[in-house]
Amino acid sequence: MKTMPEDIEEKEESLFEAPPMAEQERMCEAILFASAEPVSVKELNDRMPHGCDAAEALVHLRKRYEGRGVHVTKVGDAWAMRTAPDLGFLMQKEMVETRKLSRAAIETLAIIAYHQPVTRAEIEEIRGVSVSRGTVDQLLEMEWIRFGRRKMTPGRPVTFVVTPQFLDEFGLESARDLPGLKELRAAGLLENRPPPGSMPKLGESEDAEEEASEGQSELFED
Amino acid sequence: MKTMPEDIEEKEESLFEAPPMAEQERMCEAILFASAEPVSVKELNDRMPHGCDAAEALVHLRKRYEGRGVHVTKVGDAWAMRTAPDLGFLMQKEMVETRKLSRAAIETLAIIAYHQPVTRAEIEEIRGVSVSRGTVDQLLEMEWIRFGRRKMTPGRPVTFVVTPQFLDEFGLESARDLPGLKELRAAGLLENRPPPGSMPKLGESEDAEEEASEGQSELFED
Amino acid sequence: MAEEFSSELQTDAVAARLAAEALIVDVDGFEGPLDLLLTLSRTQKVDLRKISILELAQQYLAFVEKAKQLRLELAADYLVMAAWLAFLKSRLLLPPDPSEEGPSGEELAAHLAFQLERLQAMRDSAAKIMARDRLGRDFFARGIPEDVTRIRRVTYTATLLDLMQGYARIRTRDDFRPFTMDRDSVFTMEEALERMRGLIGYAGEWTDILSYLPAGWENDPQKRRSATASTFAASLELAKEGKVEIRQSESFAPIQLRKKDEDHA
Repeated sequence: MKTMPEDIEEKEESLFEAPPMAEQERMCEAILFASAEPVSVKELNDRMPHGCDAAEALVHLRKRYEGRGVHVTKVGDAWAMRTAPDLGFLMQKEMVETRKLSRAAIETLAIIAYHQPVTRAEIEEIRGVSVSRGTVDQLLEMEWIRFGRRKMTPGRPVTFVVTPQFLDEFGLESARDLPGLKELRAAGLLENRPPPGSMPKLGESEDAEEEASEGQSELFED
Repeated sequence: MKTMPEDIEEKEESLFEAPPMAEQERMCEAILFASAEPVSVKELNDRMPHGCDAAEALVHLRKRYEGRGVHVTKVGDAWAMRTAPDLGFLMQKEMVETRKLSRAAIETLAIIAYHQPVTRAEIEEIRGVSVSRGTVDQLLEMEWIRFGRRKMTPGRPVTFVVTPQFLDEFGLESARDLPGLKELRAAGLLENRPPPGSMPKLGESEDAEEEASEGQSELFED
Repeated sequence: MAEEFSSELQTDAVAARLAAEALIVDVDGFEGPLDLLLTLSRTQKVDLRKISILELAQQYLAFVEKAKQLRLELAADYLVMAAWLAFLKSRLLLPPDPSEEGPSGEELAAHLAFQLERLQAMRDSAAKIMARDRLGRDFFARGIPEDVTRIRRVTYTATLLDLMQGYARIRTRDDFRPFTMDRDSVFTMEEALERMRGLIGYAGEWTDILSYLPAGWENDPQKRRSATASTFAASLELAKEGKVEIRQSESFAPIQLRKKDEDHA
């Protein structure tokens, strides 16, 4: 209709009219998402249709993702999408592995539970082997045992006792609820009745003589 | 020492109170965004803080991304973020060469998808030729099909089913969304119709077994 | 009129022959008799549901006949199908014989029609699947996936029964201490542990665990076996405690042990 040269130019331009800004934003979004590396504004413009303004689209896109779980960030001269830094903890998968407590640890724990308060020397005396630091540390860390009060014997050795967490874990009201030797025997865990009088005195060790009244041995002999 | 269980419980509960839904949505967004593979609802819940409801957060998230350059899509039991298909033309750089499949492989794949779980003998009955080992191997190798459970028919033949990767590859939410599935079922074309008495067994291979007409998988029996 | 009609027939026949020849030349391209039947059925130019199976059988038989004339080798299953179609044709043409057992010609024809329709449906469906938007072609996954760091957390468990058994074990051991002393050719794991605990402080280099056997236990086979077993068990225990590292280059190779470097622990 109109034949003025400027008009024609305008018409030609409209043939190549850039997509609406919202569409350009979508395009930037898709490219940044799928790209294996950050993308420069120039590359975005090269990849998007003629007439697009990636720089402006990025401004909108960045704003859109503000406060979201994903951010639009500048990496050097290029742009990338990254998960929000505060959600980094989600990018870890915790694998809980349950392992059986070692035999040494179980025995140590059992001795502490049955004989508390008990010193390391007493535990070693009862087990017949030395108790490794690792075993005790492990039980302390699991909060199944804790330090009790020191013994009033030479060297004032520390004692170990079981914790409320331990009782809770094993479904016991108190350490007194632990099955006694008689029950262990009845349950077939102690196969042979030891000859009378051959039971070693519990907690018997060089630094434990005076502790008889504190021990729980009487609990287990009925 | 008296404890007040209710009190403690209440306190503990409030410690583990789930984050607000908007925050859960951000979390799902970050996790899905960060992963190239679909992520199951279970894994989302495992990775998000205690008490989160990924399934609900995903509903919100999917809605938020409607019409965007990136979509939130369902793939089987899992979810993924994928660029909008209409923007594929921008991604020449990311395009991966798709492996050319033989006509036999494509047909076999379609038969497995629509008839799963399906035995080799059933595939052969439908195609009228024996299925070459290479065809099945190729589909297995591409992880588009996998072995399903054995049929409870004589010989207990193995069955084939399509995988989540197949659904992902073709943008299907589930095997129920296969194109034209409803029409095919309505037309009775997915029925396992045994041939009348003296029909020649087509494409019968040495391991073909007499298949009872078990009908279609529970997948299609909604 | 009649002439015109017959010439029309003739052109038709020629066209059909040409088509058949084209099919035969391409016989390798067919995926079995069902595929061939499906291709032939297209010449009927009707909906597959309205196909004349009788006509199709004739077309197929004509095709096989032509192939024979051209001395083309057809695979056995094409011939089986031909024989069956000939049988089907006779059943369809002859009035049903009430004394005859088995399915009627119509039932057999219906099933064949079903098979053709089903195969066509699967082909159409396959095409529809392949025409869908594809991952990596039309839509794309995240380009820079972030790794999920896996954190391994170990929790230890024990039950009351473990505890009771452990305790019972200790007490039983006490009760029978005199007897265990009698077993003089048995080197217990406890003994091995005790011995090794004292020695591992010096085990900075990889050393064969056999060098940890106590003096006087290496020669008598029974003693050696017991000491080896308990030393090995004690080594495992020490490794479990994180005190030592153990390695073995292959099955039956010497087992070596060294103190675990605290700095790397």
